[in-house]
Amino acid sequence: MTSTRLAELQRAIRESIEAGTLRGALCWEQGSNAFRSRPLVIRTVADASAAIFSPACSPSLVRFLIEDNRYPMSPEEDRRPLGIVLRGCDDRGVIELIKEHQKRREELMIFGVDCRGTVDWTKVRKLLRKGMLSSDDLDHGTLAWKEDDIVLFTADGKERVLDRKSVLLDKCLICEGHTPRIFDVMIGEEDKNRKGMPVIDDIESLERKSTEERWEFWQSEFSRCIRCYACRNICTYCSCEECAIDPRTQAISDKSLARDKANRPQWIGQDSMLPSNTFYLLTRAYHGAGRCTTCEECDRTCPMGLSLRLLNRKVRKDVKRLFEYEAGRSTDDGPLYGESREEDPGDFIW
Amino acid sequence: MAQENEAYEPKIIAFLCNWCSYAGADLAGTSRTQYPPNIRVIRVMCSARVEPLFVLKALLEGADGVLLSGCHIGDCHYLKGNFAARRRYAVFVELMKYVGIDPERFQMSWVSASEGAKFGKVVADFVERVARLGPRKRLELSESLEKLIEGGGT
Amino acid sequence: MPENPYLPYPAIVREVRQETVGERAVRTFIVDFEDEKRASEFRYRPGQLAMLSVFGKGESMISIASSPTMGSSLQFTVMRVGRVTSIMHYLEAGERIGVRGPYGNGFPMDDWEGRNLLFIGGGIGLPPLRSAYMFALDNPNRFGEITIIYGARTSADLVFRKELEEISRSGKAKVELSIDRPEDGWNGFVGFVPANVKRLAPKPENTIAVTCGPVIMIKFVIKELMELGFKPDAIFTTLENKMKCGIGKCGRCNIGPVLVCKKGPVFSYEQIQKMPKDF
Amino acid sequence: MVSKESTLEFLPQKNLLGFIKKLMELGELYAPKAEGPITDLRIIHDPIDVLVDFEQTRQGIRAIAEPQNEILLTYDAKEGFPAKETLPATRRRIVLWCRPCDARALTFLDDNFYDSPYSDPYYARRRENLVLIGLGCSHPFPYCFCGSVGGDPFSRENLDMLMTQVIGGYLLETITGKGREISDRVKELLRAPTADQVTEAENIQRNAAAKLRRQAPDVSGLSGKMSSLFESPIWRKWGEKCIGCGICTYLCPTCWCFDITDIETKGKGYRIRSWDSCQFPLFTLHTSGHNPRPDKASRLRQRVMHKFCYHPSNYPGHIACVGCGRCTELCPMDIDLLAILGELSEAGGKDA
Repeated sequence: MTSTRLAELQRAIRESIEAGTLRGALCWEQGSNAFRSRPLVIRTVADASAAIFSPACSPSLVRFLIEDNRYPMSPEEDRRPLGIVLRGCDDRGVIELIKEHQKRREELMIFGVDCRGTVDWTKVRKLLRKGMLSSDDLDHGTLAWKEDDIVLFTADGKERVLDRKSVLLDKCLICEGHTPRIFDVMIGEEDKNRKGMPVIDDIESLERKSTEERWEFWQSEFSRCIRCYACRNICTYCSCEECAIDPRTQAISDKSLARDKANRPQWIGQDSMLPSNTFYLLTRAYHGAGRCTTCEECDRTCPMGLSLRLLNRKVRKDVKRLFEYEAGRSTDDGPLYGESREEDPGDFIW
Repeated sequence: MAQENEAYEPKIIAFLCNWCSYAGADLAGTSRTQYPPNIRVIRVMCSARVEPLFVLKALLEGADGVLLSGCHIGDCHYLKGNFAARRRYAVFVELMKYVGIDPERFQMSWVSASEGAKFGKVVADFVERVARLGPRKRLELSESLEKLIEGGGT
Repeated sequence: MPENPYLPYPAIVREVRQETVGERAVRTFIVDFEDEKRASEFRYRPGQLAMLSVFGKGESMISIASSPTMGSSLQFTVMRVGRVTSIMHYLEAGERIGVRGPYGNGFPMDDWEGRNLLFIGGGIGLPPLRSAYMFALDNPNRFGEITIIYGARTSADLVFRKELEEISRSGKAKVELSIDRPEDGWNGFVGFVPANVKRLAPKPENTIAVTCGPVIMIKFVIKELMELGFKPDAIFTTLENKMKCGIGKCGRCNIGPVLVCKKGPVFSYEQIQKMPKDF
Repeated sequence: MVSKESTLEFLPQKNLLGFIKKLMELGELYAPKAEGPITDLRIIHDPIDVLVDFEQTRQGIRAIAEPQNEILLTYDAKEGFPAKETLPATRRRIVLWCRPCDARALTFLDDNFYDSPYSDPYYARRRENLVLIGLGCSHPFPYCFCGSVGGDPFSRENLDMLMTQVIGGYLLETITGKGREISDRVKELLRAPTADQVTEAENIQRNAAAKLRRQAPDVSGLSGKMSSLFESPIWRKWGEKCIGCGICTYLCPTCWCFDITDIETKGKGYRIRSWDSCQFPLFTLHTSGHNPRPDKASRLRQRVMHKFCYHPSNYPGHIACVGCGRCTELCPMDIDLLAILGELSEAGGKDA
């Protein structure tokens, strides 16, 4: 986003805050180095000046709509809408949340922005190790877009265009639309030739493998999981208070009786052994059928490098192929299991 | 391989929907249709009540196979129950194949209250198929726990 | 080979006394260790806790309701509130339960030598106090006047009621019972425990006040006591943080730098004032 | 500095594979190994798997000394007692090329697990049979700040041997008796170091700390002031960015919190100890429903205060952070520990 666009975004947020139409706004602020950013809750005019939007803005803000339901960012009686800056790939997550009544559309004020791809820190760290980036770039550089190029402005004022493939998140390389389809305020022009829903064909190579080979692959992936629940806690659709696959969250509301606590089945323990991990990750994957919009935050955040995106993209591909249904397509869609068609597949049923 | 299978009697968990398949199983019993005794029946009110979570839990606890049987499409006592089950397990079966966790150890079927014979055939065929797979299972918790003890931890 | 502190020892449930009924029923379990050596090694002070273990459900830290002067059996008064306690309520005499401990610092009875003792309990908060006042009653010459102020939601929720009435009749201690809302047939005080303390206005001279019960009750009881002139170092209470291992390892029960299962759960109000508000 | 009483030997590059094979015979060998896209300390079955030039291992030595799944005892699901204790085997576990900060972290785990009156037998058995062969950090990683929390890229604390990579091989310094047991058994692979190699190693060790990109504020002064910052708005500001996952605590080498639960399957019961995190919402939930730490701010405060204020007040001088930087680098929302500490010391500075 060029500096004028950033100023435009900051002004739009500042005006809404000054006019008192928002109880707060979600944006990004610069993070621990030039290539990282962190969410920023803007409540005052001063906060707005810290807001940024650049290729460093990788974390998705949509999760914080669920966090707001659980840990409100403003007092209960403050009914004003909550502002949120949305990139092209974020609108699907918001549509899903609206479909599931986690948030109503009028509770949100959406600032649409034109995003041309955000960085993946794991890839940037590899460049650092190979010496293609220096720690000075990390400390004093700044990132920006120039059309579709990712440009690093170094401390001594030079500009370097970085290769998209070696810095951007995988999802950004197959981006289906720079700007969100739903917004209240659009900063910059709308991306007219949006390709609609994300392309999902990069899992062919795994599908072609034999069942044995696939289990070998997934067994090594699942055995690395340390059950830190980051993939669930960052997920833009996972909003259950009592999570079936997290034994700690069973029967915890102060209304739950001793009987509930004692008799609630414990599906899996808190161990991180392969069977329990497989149970956890498979259940998470199919709970995403018709709900997961492949924002791939789980894949970005997994500290043990599990390729969760391959699981979610498989489920999304099947749901589209089998039922012509896509999560995050529109708020008029009903839930996946609420609808049915004559030609729903049943060949696997005796 | 055959000798080992003789000793190996697979345990199958069968979720039967109360209105059709459970009645079908009853009919199979009363009309003395022969089918192997390996299934342990759990009666549920609708095939949609059975979440894939239950199937995974059965496999985790060491079941050799899981059968889910409900009413034919259109017969569902709750009208749409088996539609939802059909969609849910279409996704789940694909996922099991994709990950390679014993997809053959799960079988779904529609058995109406009058299809005693079909119920017998479904069970017999499923048990025979599972028996051929042998006892080695991928999703069993007790195996990992036991390994943890002998190996003195990781 | 040093003892493994995580190992529960089997104990036989001798007797189960139904204290109260209902959803949040309370039962007292009188247990004896199965092997004698273990029983003799298990020496505890009033106010200490033990970790009760029900295999398959887990463990729960319960204060020992009996005083060491009441024989070798241990008494645990347990309200049915959670996973482990619910299963405990199915236990009958003759069955086994795991016990390990004793844990926690317990009441500093020696420091209270010669002082009047004022026990203020609320609902299920009485059992930890019971181990202390039974100890004091069994050592009459070591302590001064003993007063017990105890209240609960309804008269049916009062635990150890017969025993308290006996103590009151014996004159060994002054007992003041109360219930939150009026009931017919109840001629004692009606109202919350802090209000009862205000009404009775116990004198702070040479008196130690010990209070246990719901967190809100403790807060207001302490306020009343301070207004009556009690010094913070003469007010004691127990902080019921979640305790998992009971031996100061699992990092769960801390309030600031203090581990409740090791340095507590008994604290003077003076100590609590210095602690961060994290309980 | 390279102290004199510990002996110095040189391991030529060509003998490295032989050295690893020997270690595999002397005990269960853990070393940096590629695990999918990440690097982690894992059991080595084939010497080739050991990485020579590797980025920071994703987990510290906690995963070996206090494993995530530890079975405490087993019992019969129907009968209950007698319970059978399952203490870990007492065989020697060698960790090759752990980083000095990860080794230093064991000091704080030892504080906890050996603290009187109870010492933890499971941890003790693993800890006493652990041999740590460290590899000094000639080039610290982007998020390291060990220099400003009492550590050093070449600290020898808790290490049995320390290796420094020099031209042509590694300078190998044996520090403890346990280390001596190993170096004696690999004598034939080692050479006497030349003077140049020793000076080269000394230069590398002296200059390493200067390469640390990040600095923590003066933390020793901070731990005294922090208790007054308990109600500071800093916690809410940063807590709001947190999603309450367990990454920062599960990857932190100085974290040790755990949970004890029972698992029953196929008629047999297992009481296991598994990791837990103060960042999880229900870590301190009482059965009554009351939760002393109901929001993310109080949990973030607990994590930071424990390491920089509570632990040092229980064990003087022990700031329970070794500056490995994992909690900041791996946090999906980039919650920066050093930024928090900076704001705390400024806030503390003003009203202290």
